[in-house]
Amino acid sequence: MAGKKNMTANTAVLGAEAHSQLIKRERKANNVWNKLRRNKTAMIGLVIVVFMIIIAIFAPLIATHDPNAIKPSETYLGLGENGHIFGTDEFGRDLFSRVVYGARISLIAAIGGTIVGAIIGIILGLIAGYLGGAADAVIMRLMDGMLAFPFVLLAIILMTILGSGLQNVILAIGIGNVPSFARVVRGQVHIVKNEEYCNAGRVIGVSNVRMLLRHILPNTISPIIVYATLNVAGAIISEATLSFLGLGISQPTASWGNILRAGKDCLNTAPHIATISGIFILVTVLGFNLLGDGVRDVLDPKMKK
Amino acid sequence: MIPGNPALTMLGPQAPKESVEQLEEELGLNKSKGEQYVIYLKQILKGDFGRSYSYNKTVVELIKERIPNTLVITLTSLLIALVLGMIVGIVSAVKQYSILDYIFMVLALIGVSMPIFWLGLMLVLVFSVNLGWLPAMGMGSMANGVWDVISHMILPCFCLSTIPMATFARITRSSMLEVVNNDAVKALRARGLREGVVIWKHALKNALPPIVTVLGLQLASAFTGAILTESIFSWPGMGTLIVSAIDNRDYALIQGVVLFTAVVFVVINLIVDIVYTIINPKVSYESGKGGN
Amino acid sequence: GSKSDDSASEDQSSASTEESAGETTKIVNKEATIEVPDEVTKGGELKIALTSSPKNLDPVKYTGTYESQIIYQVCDTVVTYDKELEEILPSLATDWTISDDGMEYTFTIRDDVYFQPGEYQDGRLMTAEDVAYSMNRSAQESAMNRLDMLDHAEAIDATHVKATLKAPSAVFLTALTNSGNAIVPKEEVEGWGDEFGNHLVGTGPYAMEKFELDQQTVLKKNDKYFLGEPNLDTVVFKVITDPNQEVNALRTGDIDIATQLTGETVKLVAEDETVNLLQKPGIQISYAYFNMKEGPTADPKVREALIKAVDYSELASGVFQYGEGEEACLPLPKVSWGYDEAVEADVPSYDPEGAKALLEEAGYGDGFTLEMYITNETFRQKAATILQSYWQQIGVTLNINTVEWGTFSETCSTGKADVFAMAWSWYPDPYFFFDKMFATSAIGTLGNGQCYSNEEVDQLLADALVETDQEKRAEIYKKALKLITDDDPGIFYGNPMECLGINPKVQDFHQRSDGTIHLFTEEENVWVVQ
Amino acid sequence: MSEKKVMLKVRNLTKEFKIRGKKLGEKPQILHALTGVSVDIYEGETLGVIGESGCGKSTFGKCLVQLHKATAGTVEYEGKNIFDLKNEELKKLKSDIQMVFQDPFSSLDPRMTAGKLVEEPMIVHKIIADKKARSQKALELLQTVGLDVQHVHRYPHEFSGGQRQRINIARALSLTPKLIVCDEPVSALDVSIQAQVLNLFNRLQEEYHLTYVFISHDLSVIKHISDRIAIMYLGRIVELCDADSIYENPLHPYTKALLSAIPQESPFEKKERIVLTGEIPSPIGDQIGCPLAKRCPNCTERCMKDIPKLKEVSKGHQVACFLYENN
Amino acid sequence: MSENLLTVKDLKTYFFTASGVSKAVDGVSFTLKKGETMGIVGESGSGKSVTASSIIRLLPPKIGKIVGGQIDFEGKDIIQLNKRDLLNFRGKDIAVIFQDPMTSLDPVFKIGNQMVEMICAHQDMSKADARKVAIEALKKVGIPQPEKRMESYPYELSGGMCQRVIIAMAVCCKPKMIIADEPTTALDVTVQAQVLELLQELQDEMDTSILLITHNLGVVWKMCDTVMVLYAGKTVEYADTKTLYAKPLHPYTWGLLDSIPKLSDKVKGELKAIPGVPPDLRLTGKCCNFYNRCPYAQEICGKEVPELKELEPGHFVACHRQNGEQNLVRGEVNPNE
Ligand SMILES: Nc1ncnc2c1ncn2[C@@H]1O[C@H](COP(=O)(O)OP(=O)(O)OP(=O)(O)O)[C@@H](O)[C@H]1O
Ligand SMILES: Nc1ncnc2c1ncn2[C@@H]1O[C@H](COP(=O)(O)OP(=O)(O)OP(=O)(O)O)[C@@H](O)[C@H]1O
Ligand SMILES: [Mg+2]
Ligand SMILES: [Mg+2]
Repeated sequence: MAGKKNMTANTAVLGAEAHSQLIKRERKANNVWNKLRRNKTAMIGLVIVVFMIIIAIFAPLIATHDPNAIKPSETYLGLGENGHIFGTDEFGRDLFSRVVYGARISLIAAIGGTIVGAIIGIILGLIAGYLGGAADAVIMRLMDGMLAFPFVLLAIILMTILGSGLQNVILAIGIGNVPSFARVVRGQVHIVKNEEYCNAGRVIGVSNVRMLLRHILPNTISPIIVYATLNVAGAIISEATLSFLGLGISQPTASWGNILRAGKDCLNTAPHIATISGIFILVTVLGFNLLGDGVRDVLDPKMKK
Repeated sequence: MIPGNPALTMLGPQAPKESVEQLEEELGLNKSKGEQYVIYLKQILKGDFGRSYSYNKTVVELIKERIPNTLVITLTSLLIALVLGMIVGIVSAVKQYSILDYIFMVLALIGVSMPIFWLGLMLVLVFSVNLGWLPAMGMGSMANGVWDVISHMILPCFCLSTIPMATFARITRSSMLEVVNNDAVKALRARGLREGVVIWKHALKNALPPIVTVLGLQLASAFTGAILTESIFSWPGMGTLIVSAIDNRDYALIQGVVLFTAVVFVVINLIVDIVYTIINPKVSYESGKGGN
Repeated sequence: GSKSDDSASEDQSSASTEESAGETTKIVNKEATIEVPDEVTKGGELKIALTSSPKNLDPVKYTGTYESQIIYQVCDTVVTYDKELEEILPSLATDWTISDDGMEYTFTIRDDVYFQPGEYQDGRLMTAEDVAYSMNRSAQESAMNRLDMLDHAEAIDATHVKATLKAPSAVFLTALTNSGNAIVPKEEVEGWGDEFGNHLVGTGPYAMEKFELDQQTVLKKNDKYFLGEPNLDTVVFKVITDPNQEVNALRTGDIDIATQLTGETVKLVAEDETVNLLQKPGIQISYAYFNMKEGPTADPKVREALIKAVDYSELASGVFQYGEGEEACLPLPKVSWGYDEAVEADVPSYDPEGAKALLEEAGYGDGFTLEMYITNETFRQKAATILQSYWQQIGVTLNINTVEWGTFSETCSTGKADVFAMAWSWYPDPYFFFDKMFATSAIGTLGNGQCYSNEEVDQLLADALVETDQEKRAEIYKKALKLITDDDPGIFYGNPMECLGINPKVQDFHQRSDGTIHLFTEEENVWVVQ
Repeated sequence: MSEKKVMLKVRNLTKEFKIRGKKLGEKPQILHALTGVSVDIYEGETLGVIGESGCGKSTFGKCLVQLHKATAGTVEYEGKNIFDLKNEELKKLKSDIQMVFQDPFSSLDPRMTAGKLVEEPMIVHKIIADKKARSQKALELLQTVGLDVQHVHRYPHEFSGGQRQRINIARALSLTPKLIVCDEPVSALDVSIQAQVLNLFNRLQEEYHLTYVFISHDLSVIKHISDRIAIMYLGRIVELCDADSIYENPLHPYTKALLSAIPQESPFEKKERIVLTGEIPSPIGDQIGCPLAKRCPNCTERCMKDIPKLKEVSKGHQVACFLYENN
Repeated sequence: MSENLLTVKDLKTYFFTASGVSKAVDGVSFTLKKGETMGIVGESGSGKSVTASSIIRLLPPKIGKIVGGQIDFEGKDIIQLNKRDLLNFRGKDIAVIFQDPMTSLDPVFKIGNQMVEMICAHQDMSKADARKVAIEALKKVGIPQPEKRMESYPYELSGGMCQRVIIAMAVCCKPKMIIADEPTTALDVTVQAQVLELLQELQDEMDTSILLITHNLGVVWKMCDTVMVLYAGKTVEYADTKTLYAKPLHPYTWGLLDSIPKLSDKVKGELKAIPGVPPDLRLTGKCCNFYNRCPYAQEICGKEVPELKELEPGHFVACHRQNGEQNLVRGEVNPNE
């Protein structure tokens, strides 16, 4: 009974094996990915998003037609007509194939644009909120100034500076999103930075960067996630706006936003064009939001089932 | 700054060369960009925002004319969006992962991903063309009674409020989730306060900061974000103005509007900051990394 | 619908406005009719939708067609086109003589015309002085140089004005019909200064009452109009920029006339039981230009090949899906008197194989890439996309750059685009097409942004301008047309229609192929069934 | 004592807070949380701090670790005022001075597990580079404060109050600092764990020659751990002396009252409590006279006007009271 | 001093975490009479606070659940109460003073507002009156300038002040019972004495019962009529205070009493502590929870869970070695060691 004191009551009885298994289980349970896997919402969202990404990646295999092949004799076919699953558009192009190919541009624009905007915005927001004072004032006034530029104007200016192209679409959408992310983050930082656990970190001598990334950011992440996932819809539409203004992808390359926009001009003749692209956007947005909700929950230690 | 020659843009396709040159001179475009800018700055400092050559009015006059129109719909729709969005968000948070939560979520997401033009046209088709209940466009006038004004506002406000409403709902939900189960709220419950008071007063106030941020953002973007709605409903607001200014490369107007909105944002955001300190007294804007 | 006399008649009690499906006449698809009283019912309001906002109504400063719609109602011009745009009719001038050298025009001005009362005058008589003043003003200040051929004008006496040109110009009278050359009172112009554009005063049938930018312009009838009493009490021009909404407004009765219908809205109006669609081939051509100076398209063979690769009729039907335009092939609208059907044969016919061969010949067997610029309108995009797919078949890659108007006009007018698509419309006189689009002197403007330059053509155009006889001029223009067509400067695929949606209660309204609206002229006095 | 090396030289440390007015625009009032505190903290000693709640103990502690910027006064560490330190020196200072927070609930980042929390200081100061070794060390630290493997992967909200406080202690110990400001580190612990922790503190002090500033309400705990004890009252130190002598020979009236209020340790003792009556003074607004004046049984006229200074009355025994001024 | 106010029988509250069921409270039984004070002492983490939360049914939603036992308050079964009744029950019947004062106040409302709100929720009173009551209560707990402090936000108060505010708030509504979870840990002894007196006053006046959770055995002695000792979620000993101090029976209680630092001790002396760590709460229920730390443990202790037995009238103990046959005596040397 000599070693008894070093064990807990139950290890003494159940054996250390059971206990260490339990701890392993606990560690596993705390693993973000495992938590995510157990989160139904997140999984539904993930399935949707992955599904869309697969569509985008394997577009050439999935598409039934050449998405850009024009057939003037077969414009505005309805769903399923003449072998066109989703019908055809104003040029007789196969809508299904266009939607499938469109996933590429739209997803890249949505994800890329949001990420770029979020990263820059978060960095600026963190800095402004954390440093406060003059830095805060300067950064935020700058953001206010940027917000004051209507997106169209910003896009045109960026277009002249950057030229068109997919990277620049991402960049433009991203830059357009920066101010709002910065604002959301900064507001939260102002609140979190005075929490006692941040003080505790300061006493330890946590560097500013670490403080921001390890303590403040995780505790402000919730609204960021919500804002980012909501932003996906906006980014998809923004891509269309950009290409409409000539920045970004040009005809005939399909994107959901473009299809939607084209569908606007034939809402009565061929409502399915706007509807189908709209549904794809909606489902994607739904997917991202479900995933976001799940991630939010997973990152919140209190939301554990 | 922006590509496109204003003189050319303004005069249209049929413009002869001489006219373009003549107008360029009139607009001072033949001077170098730097020179133009200096001139503009000098004017601004004098309080002169210049004259919009496309609208043939002073910029100040134009903005003054449009602001009330924009305010009336943006504020109304934001108010509706805020109230409904918060209610939805709170209910979803309290009943997290219930059927109601999912329904609200899908509705909210339809709200954000629904193209405004589509929504606007559908609303008009249903309520104006088919049912004939509401006017399809334009702004009512007080001369025709209050109802005229209100009825003209219903559809544009509806359109304008979908995206903010969804945003408010989602942000409120997430923010509420952070607080509904924290210790302070638990303590409130322990004091036997009604759940309604706990949620709608205490938890909500704790959850308010991100909502206020978003409100500020939406308020700001409403100024220029109403572009689509305004054009659909022929609403003569700032949105129409800025679009037209950009289309016409009306530099004075663009600069004026941007400057003006920037000032408005700064003011809005300063107010947001003040509101922050009111709802969360711990917030400080002092420089220095937190602490007291 | 039935028509009624121009003459004024007593106001009738409101007639029933029951709708019934009528037989088809010139109106497309079907005709919505209402019971129309025999007598003209006076009074009432006519609401017309404009798709863009009129901004500056000063005749010498306006730039868009939207402004001219209003100026035409508020002001009069010295002379005017008839409703079919075939003949120039007297208006403020009853009569005119032209000196033999074609340099001097002497107008006899009416003596019973009064200006509408305004801030700086109270409705005084219009005199020859005013005519001369307005002409000179336009010649010197017009933003669009609408009267650039005029050297000066002077009032000889109270009712006569002599206009002296810089050089003989056959289009002087045509230019005078332009609303930009409308007659305005000097006091108002000078009194208002820059603001005149917001407080337009003229001699026209309707006087400006309210001008709300981006919203509406309200006109009230001018009781002292020299042609008689206008039938309508009020005319409102509403700004509705969204085409779908324009139709919706027409259907709900928020407006009576929807102008500039395009795309699907044409179909919507055509199908609606309660409103009518009016269509007329416009004085307009839609085209895609090739850059004649730089890039692969500077090579005539390449241009020919590009044209050969395109099936015009398919292109036209692809662009004008709702019958809002017709197929065309020459750089002049068919309604123009300079048009020559014989030249149509000179346009290379659809032959993709031949096109490839031509490219091979030109040394572009492996294809090449063209940058095309278009504005962001649906029908331009349609055209571009279709061209893209045609040219792809002969190995030519077309990059479509959709840009908004500001960028477009700058890029294209400076000859930076390989290909660009747009439309051109003006008066039926070929001068307004050829001299603006193909004259060497027009290089640098958007009209000749392709940098077309052909000495022979320049000479012909110069000749035509001096010649006053229309027959002879037509001959010259036909020659020029052939020369231009042989140079393959572009693909002139379409002749858009002027499409109007109109409520059947609007009576005595005549659609014009230039899209202008006139509510009260010698030929018509629009009224609304009450 | 005098041969002992002074580690922190606190001079005239003052901290004022601005309190916002009730209405907008109302002039903010000044709250004197800490007024003119001067004390030397010797290397290797434990300075116990006791005093009425709200008297500025935590504020004092927080000033020492630079969480509050002092309104006036200096704290000298190795000859330099800590408020003037920058960069490297500052970082060094931060690893040398640690704090255990009074409030175990809010001083732990809710999104970090106990293990991570304890590891963090080591990461920040790059003490143990190896990941495995570091988490092993963290576990050891947790074990020394009576937690176990099972707790390593839990989040703060899953712990009881006492357990959280133990995480806090483990965290402070992880850097083996030179000075630890312990703000009621054991108040939430049951006596058994408290005993363990106090033993641990003592052991560490012996081993590493640590210095503690130990804030507590529990006089027996304070006595148990401290070498010297400072009694604070309303932002000032009113008495400062060796641990033993304070219990044997309390001088200041407040100290006397304090000692008499200790609940009996066992049912077999009986004690008379000195009850302080009268208006409780507030730190808000201007401070006139001895803060205890209105509640002091020995109050004189002078007490109402002047503020007594901390003066040495016998060797190592300082007191701020006019009663002992003349002797 | 006779009526039973609160009877808790074999209460079981588990936390359903991802890694298993944590039996935070696993068999707690006691009775609290009207006007009496009961103390709960025990190892930190032994389930004291969870017991308190269970009584007012405020466990973390979805995770924490009462899985067994009874809580009987004046004949009402608390576990069965519906939402409406719970509202009247909380705050009005039972007021709780939570362990952590800083987070028990809503950080964004002034403390005055919070107090007034609480008073108005349970008492028919105008705001102005409620304000007066609140100020009075603050004065009673020894907060200087209570009128001014009403306008303070929680973060502007020191830990002890927060705690006093909460105590004041709990006292305001004159509840039938107060659960005080370490109410005086953040208070200095003078204030502590004051607060405890306040509680006693209230008790005398209103016949209030108090459930006092504390680590301070001195406070227990001063305040409590009965004491319950918790260990790893279980009641291990339960008796009236005098008995417990005079004749504690459970080895854990002995350890606890031995660990108290005494003023009479010499400075920096080694304190006695119970060696070892408490069990993982997910694995309890197979043996005596104190088995590994108990110097008197025998084979049976590692095999069976000891039952709570009433050894003497009113003195309950859960220990195999105290089953009435060959009872251990405190301080006896373990024959096995
Ligand atoms: N939300 C939770 N999830 C999982 N376990 C929890 C949770 N809350 C508490 N526990 C566990 O329940 C046990 C009992 O906690 P409780 O707070 O009742 O302890 P306590 O007796 O009050 O201790 P202390 O004296 O330290 O406050 C602890 O071991 C703790 O780890
Ligand atoms: N951030 C702050 N803003 C305003 N006042 C404050 C702040 N922090 C503390 N105070 C005030 O300063 C005084 C001293 O507070 P401090 O926390 O140092 O007390 P304490 O001695 O630690 O008390 P306790 O023993 O109750 O924790 C109190 O009156 C308190 O209200
Ligand atoms: Mg404190
Ligand atoms: Mg507890």
